[in-house]
Order: sequence, then C-alpha cells, then structure tokens
Amino acid sequence: MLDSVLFYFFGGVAVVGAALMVTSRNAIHSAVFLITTLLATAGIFLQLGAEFLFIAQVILYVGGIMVLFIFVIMLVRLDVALHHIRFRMKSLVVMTVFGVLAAEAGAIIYYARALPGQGLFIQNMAPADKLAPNSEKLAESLFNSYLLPFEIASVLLLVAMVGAVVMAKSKNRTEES
Amino acid sequence: MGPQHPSTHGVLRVKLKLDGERVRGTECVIGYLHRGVEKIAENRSYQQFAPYVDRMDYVAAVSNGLGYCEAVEKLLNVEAPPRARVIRTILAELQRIASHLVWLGTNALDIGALTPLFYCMREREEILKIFEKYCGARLTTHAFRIGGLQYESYDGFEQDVERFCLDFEHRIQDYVDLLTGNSIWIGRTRNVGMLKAADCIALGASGPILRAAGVKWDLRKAQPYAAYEQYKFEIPVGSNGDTYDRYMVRIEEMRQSRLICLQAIEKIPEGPIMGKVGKVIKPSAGEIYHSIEAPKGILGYYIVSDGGTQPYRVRVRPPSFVNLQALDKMVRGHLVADVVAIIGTLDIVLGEVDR
Amino acid sequence: MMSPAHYLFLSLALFLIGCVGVVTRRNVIVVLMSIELILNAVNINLVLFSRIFGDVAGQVFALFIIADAAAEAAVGLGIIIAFFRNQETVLADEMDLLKW
Amino acid sequence: MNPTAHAILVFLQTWWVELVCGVVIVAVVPLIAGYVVLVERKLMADMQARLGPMRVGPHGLLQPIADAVKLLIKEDIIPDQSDKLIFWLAPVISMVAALTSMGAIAFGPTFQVARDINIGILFVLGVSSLGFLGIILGGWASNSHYSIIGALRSTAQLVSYETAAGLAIVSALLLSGTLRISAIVEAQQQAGVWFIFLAPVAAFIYLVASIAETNRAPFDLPEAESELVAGYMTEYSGFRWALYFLGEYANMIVVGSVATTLFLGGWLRPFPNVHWLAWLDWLPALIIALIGVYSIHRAGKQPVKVQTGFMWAVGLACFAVAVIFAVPWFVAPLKVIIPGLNGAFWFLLKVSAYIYVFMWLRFTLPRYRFDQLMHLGWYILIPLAIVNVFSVGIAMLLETEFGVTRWLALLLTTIVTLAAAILLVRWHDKRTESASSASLAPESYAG
Repeated sequence: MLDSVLFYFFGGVAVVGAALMVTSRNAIHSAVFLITTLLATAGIFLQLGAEFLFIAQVILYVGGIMVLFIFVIMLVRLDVALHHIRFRMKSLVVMTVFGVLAAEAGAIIYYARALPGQGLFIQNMAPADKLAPNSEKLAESLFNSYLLPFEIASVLLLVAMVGAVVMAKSKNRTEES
Repeated sequence: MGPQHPSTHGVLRVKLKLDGERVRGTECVIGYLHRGVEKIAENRSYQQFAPYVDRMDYVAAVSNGLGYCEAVEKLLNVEAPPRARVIRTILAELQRIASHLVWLGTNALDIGALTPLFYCMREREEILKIFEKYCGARLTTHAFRIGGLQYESYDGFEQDVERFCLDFEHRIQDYVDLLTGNSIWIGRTRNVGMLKAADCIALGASGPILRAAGVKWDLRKAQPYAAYEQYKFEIPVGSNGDTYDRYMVRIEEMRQSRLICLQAIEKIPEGPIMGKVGKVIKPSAGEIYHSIEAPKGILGYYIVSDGGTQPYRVRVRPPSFVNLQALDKMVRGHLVADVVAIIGTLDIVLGEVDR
Repeated sequence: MMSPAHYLFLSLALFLIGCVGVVTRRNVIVVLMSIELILNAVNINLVLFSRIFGDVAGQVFALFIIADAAAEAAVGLGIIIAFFRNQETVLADEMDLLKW
Repeated sequence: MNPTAHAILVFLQTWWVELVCGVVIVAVVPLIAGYVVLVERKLMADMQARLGPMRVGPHGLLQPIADAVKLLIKEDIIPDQSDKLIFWLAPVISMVAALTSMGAIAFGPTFQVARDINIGILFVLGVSSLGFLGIILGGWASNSHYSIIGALRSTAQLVSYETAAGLAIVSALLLSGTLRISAIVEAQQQAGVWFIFLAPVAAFIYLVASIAETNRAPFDLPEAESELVAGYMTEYSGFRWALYFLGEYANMIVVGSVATTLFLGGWLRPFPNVHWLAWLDWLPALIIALIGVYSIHRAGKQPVKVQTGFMWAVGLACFAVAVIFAVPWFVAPLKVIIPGLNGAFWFLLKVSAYIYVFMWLRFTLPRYRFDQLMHLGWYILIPLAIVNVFSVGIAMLLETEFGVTRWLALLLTTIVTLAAAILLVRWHDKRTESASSASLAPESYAG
C-alpha cells in the first residue's frame, strides 16, 4: 500500500513539475520546477531499488547540471531580454502538438496489445528484499564488464569541459586573465 | 561605498571606479563632518579655542592639545616649565598607544579577525582610566593649558603608568602572536596598498605611512618638542611600504612609546607646572608654524595673531587629511576587499579630515 | 503492487511534456531543460527494465546517460553564453545567422 | 538474552521508531541550533575577555528562545520587484537540505532515521550539497546587486570546496571499503584505531573543506560584514532569515557528524577494544551528573530569584538524564540499551568537539580575500586531495599485495603526501612571488 502511495506522489510531482516547467514565463521558475521534477524522478529510482542512481541523480543532475542552468540564467540576465516579446496564440499550438503526440502514443499502445508475446504487460518485478545490494553490484559491473564505456564517458566529459570553457570565455578579456 | 558604510572610519564616501572586481580609480567625497573649526577660532580667545582642538582628532585628543598649546607658547615665546613638559610627554605617549590600539582593533576587524578588537579595547580602557583620574575626561581631555598644565599629577600617577607599561609588554605579545605570524593575515596585507617612499614624500604623507616606506622621519627626533630630547628611543622603519609594514611599524611604535613612558616616570622633575603666562593672553602681532608628531602623522598649527586676544587665523595641517590623498594611488588595481583594508591602514579620523 | 505499466505511462507522460517543451518554447534555455527532461524519462524506463530483469546493466546505462546529459548541458550553455554575448538574444527563432 | 531484552530489541526495530526519530530530529534540531548559537556567542565572549549574553535567563540560557521569539515577531519585508515564489522558496530549500541529510546520520548504533541505507555517507553528502541551491536562489530572488554578488561568491566557494571534501571522503572510504555508516564504524572498531590516525591528511583536508562548505570562519567571505554587508541574506529578515541561519547551523552539525562517523569513529568510546578501560562506559552518566551538580551549585548565586528556580530545574534535569544513563547498568534486561545510550553520548561529544574547533577558528583567524580563497581551494586543496587518494590507494595495495602491515603502509604514504603538499605550497610561493607586479594585486599565497 505504501508503495503505491509513494509512486502516485512522486509521479504526480514529476508530471506537474514538468508541465509547469514547460509553461512558466520566467526562466528561473522553469529551472526550479525542473529541479522538483528531477527530485521526484530520483524518488522513483529509489522506489525501483536503484539507490546509487538516486544519489547520482541528486548529486549530478540537481547539484551539477541545474546549477549550471541557474548560473547561466542569472549571469546572463536572460529573463530581462525576454519580457518584451509575447507570442500570441501560444496555448493553441501547445495543445495541438501535445494532442498529436498523445494520439501517436495511444495508437502504439493499442496495436502493441495485438503483438505476440506478453506485449506491454510483462511479468512482474522481482520483490524488493531479494535484490542484491545495489551499489556494490552496480560498481562491480561498471568496472568489469563496462570498463571501456566508462573510460570513454570520462574522455567525453573532459572534452565537454574544455569546450564549454573555451566558448564561455569571452574574447575581449583574454589579455587580462 | 556610501558614507554609512560599516568599514569607513566615520563618514567618508569613496566613489570606486570598478572594472569587474578590480578598482580602477577612486574619488573621496568628504565634508560630512565639517564644523568650521578654523572659522570659529577667529572669534574665540586663545584659551577658549583649546577645547575645540580636542574635537578634531577625537581618537588622539591629547596630542592635538599639546600641538596647539606649544604653538601658542611659541607665539608668546614662553617656555613651559620642565615638570609640565615631562608630564605632557607621558600623556602624549599614552595617547599614541591608545590611538594605535584603536587602529589595530578596527583594522583587524575589517580584515576579519574578531578577537584583537576586544583585547585592544581592554588595554585602551586602562589608559583612559589614567586620563580620567588626571583630568576628569576620557576622550576629549583638554588636559593642557597654554603655558603648562592646569592640574598637578594626582598621587599614584607614576604607579598607575608604571603598572600599565609593565603589563602592556606581554599584551603586545598577545597581538603579535595572534596576527604577525598568521599566514592569512600576511596573505591579506603583504603587497597590499604599496606606497613607495618617493610617492609618500610627493603626496606629503607622514607618520607611520612615511616610515613604513623606509623614510626615517619623526618630528620627535627631528625637531624635539616637549621633553623628547631627554629620552632614548628608536624610530621603527619599514621596507617596502605595504600594509604589513605599516602594521609592523605601528606595533613597534607602541613598544617605543612604552619605553619612553617608563623612562619618563623614573624622574619627574619638581617645580611649578604653569609658566609665566598672564590671565589674558595677548601675543604680539605675528605668525608662527609649529608641528608635532601626532599618532597619525605630522600635526601642524599655523597661527596668525593681530595683537588682539583672539587669533586672526588658525590653520591646522591634519595628518589624516593629507594621508587620505594617498588612498587613490594605493588602491589602484586592488580588489574591493583590499580597499577596506587599505582605508584601515591609513588610520584616518574623519573629524580631523573635515575639521 | 505497482505493475510496470504504471512506470511506463509515467515516463511516457514526461517524455511527451519534454517534446512539447522542445517544440513550442522559444527560449533556448528552456529547450535545453526540456531535453534534460526527455533524458530523465528515458532513465526511468531503463531503471524499470533493469529492475524487471534483475540485471544491473540498465542502471549502468542510465548512469552513462546522466554523464552525457552533463556534458551536453555544459557545451550547450557554453554556446548560449557565447551567442548571447554577441547577439543579445536568446530566442530560438532569432538565431538565424550561421556566422556573425 | 532473556525474553524481555529481546522484546525491547524488537520494540526498537519496529517501523514507526524511525518515524519518531525523524520527528525528533525536525523538532529538536532548531532548538539545538539555537543553543549552538548561544554557545558560540558565549565562547566568543569568553575568548575576548567579556561575558556574552547574560541578561535573558541565568547566564543567558534562555537567550535562544528570546532570539526565536524576536525573529518570529519581527515583520519580514519582501523587496518589491523580487521574485515572490523563489524568495519564499530559497530559505526553505536550504533548511530542508540540511534536515534531510541529517536523516541518514547515525547518532548512535540504534538511533538512525533512514535505517542503515546502503549509500549512507553518499546520501548525506549529496543532499547537503543541495543546500547551496537555496543560497543562489535567495541571492537571485532579492535582486539587490549586493546579494547577487554574495550569492555567486558563496556558490563558487561551495562548489569548489565540495570537490575537495568529496575526494577527502573517498580516501577515508577506501579504508572502510563500504558506504554504509554502521559498517564504517565497525571497520574502525576492528581496526582498533580511528581513521583520523590512519588517514590524517584526508581528515585535515576534510576539516578545511567542511569549514569552507558551511561558509564559516576564515572562509565566511560571502557575508563578510565589511564589504557585502550580509551577502545573500541582506534582504531577508525575521523568520526567513532565521531559516537560513538554522540551515547554516544544521549544516554545521551535519558536516560535524559526517567527520565524526568517518574519521573519529562514530559512536565508539575512545578506546573501544581496550578492555581494562571498560570503566569509560561509566563516563557518560558521571559527566552529566557533574553538570547537574555544577548548575545547582551556581543556582545559589543567581541575582534574581526566578533564575535560581531555573538553575535548580536544569540541575534536576541533568540528574534525571544521568539516572537514565545509569539505570541499565543495574537492571539486567535493560543491559541491551547501554551501547545505544553510550553510543549516542560519545557521538554527540565528538560532534560538539568538532564544532568547537569550527568556532575556535572563527574567533582567531582573519578572513581570506575571495581570490585567495579560490586559489587555496583549486591550486592547493584539490591537488592535495587527489594525491592523498592515490597514496591511500597505494597503501591499501601495499597491504594486500606485499603484506606490509596496514598502519606502516599508511605511515609511509602519509609522509609521501605531506612531502607532495610542501612541494605544492613552495611551488606556489615561487609562482606568486615572480608573478607579483607592483600595480596589479598579486595572487598572494596562503596556507
């Protein structure tokens, strides 16, 4: 019983946060709503038994990436540049796009039922207490079977860091730095 | 940084031209504390003007009074009796220690160290108690009269001063242990607010700022007044004129003043405390300029008398006003955090700057 | 008990909202945020299936997605800052110059 | 183990015990933070030859309550064009982050809200790192340029010192091998010695990084009174400001308890395995009884009659707690609670010692300038932390591969790390001396 209560709570917060994020006027507001959505998804990871991912999500996503977003929004005074432009029939376009996508997803689910095999409703999840301690298994597989992708990911991060620094550093202050 | 900014000593407004965090230039807006002391002097008699002098540099009131009284005595070419001159020297040196203590406390607070302020204030209390016992007032003492002293030194004066000086030795050691070796303190003060000797002389800066830049110039040695020529003491001199050197110079000066007091109280000559000065002071027409070594720097009095009982013109050369000009040169290129530290080391008192 | 279908519908909903955000919003920052949201929806699915099959590969992959999202956000924001400094605008439809 | 002891144990493991612990934490922490503030002001006063708050209650004991009431009553002003939602949300975030990260901390072998989750320390670190979101949003929402600068500075400082703290924790975790808090403390018990002696450099780095992380002592530049008035807190007043303030102190307690768990052997009494020191288990009851005696002794000297009554009450309360600690020794079935009680006492004693070091540094050291602060963080602390992780790794390798005894290996590697540290600092001295030109303020070295 507790399980479903938690799921509906986290799920609800995630969906509402996402919706508010997409529709809110002010950039900082949408950033804050995205943070709530990310924390809610982290809660869902916890519910699915992925503890390490829960803490990775909290530290990396909310602690790392969202700080980048907030810094950029604050530093570059974006919301000031925004207020004077209005897009008139905004809500109409949003509704149509959402409708089209939802119809598409509904069609897929409907036809999937007729496919052979279990279709969408696969067998149930392994019960919670039987699961092995999550972070140990994750670490063990991360460093044994997935060592190469791990190294590639670190190189990717390095390249991204260098790229971001080069781009963000403005041209005119090079002589003083 | 507005007039009521927490770290400018008194009401000084500094317009900073910033490039990001770096200071490109400054412009000091002063005059908030201007009371027109020099204009008032023109319709006050010589004795009546003496208390005004204490209100200028309220942190070192005794040395202001000493400067003014000696200037008028020079105008009257009257000599204060030896006993008066020795007591004047002791009180002036105690006031120098008190003024440096106020500087050390507030400057350390600006840079972040919370405790030195209270240690310094505790010592200063002792000195103010001695002043209170001597002349009834703690801050604006009006302790001296033209021609000598008003009050005889209370019995137990020597013992009080001696107790303070002996106790003060390991007090200074407390501050030195707390700050001098402290790498954060060195980090915040070394190479900050550099002012080379040539710039000092060009800007007319005087006192610890000049001596920190390496110039060995102290009026107590150069033009001895009161009873300074009888005592042996050195003049501390810094090397490259940054905030750290000014700190070391002032700490050393406190030690020297303590030595002077100890030497002075051994033998206070007997005799009258008031020179041959009539009730009404009417100096002959003429003008003189007399300067003494106040804690902040060279404090000069230029008095013009037209033969009447009231001075025709009294011009005061306050050390803080002149030292403040050096602020712009010292602050250029530093960060905002340093501006606060540099204003602190200049040891300016706005009462003196604005008069 | 929570059957997998609930989690699938949840990630589908987040995915749709993310797509709507990407398509309709004019502010590039919010577009970037919506992409983060889409990546998150994908993560939920991955973790769900890793839980169903008891194999931890799904979670490892989700970890890599987070790393990639970080790299992508850093570079994306770098581009936005450089662009904003030159063109003083951050709206998607005003970014029509290839070289400025 | 007789049935009643077993019943008590089962009673302690039921699910709603965690709920109670959670409620206790949320209710008690603001009170504890209030009294930590009082202790800080008293200590500061004592070190500065003055008395500190004496007026409210005997020896200022009621001062925190007076502060809390004042803050509640004070009218809180919201700057006009500020962002209402975020202005309200920011202090809440910083408080929530600090309190949730307390959930995973084990205050004693039994008293832990999140029952021993697998990623113990990481949870605490991750959630407390959310705290600075509150700071940056708070600075942004009160749109005065002073608070924005303060917010940006404090966030930059937190982010950079968090990496250093993370690396320091990694080297400690190498020794313990697991993230689970109770397992870490067990590891220290088996090793028979606290990790602070095995990895001293890591402990030192964590101390410095945690001071910077809670914006205190020499690193409290963001709200440096002299320049930025009060940093990101300038526009806040009344209860909102109190939230920020409690958030900071709760954060300090969190950082203290992480350090205690990792480096000072969580709830182990000073010499856990040394049997002839067993009488140490009696110490908690004795110390609290002593405090009781002292407060009653002081009760007589209170000027105001009501304060005498209050001091008597404090004395009796201390005696009651001492009795609670002493009873399990005599009543056989209750023997099972002893480790829990003593553990909590030792844990809180160590955390308060850690916080005392924080306060002590705050009173003596002047403040770093911002660029020196970042300089110390990036150029000296983080490389040193990386070198330390390597050295502890090598030590572990030495121990497993070549059978060198553990503490000998760690001794060697610590010496290597210290040599690297000295080299690092000296390299920086040369670089700053040469680069320092008269006009531009040079990067003066620090540390």
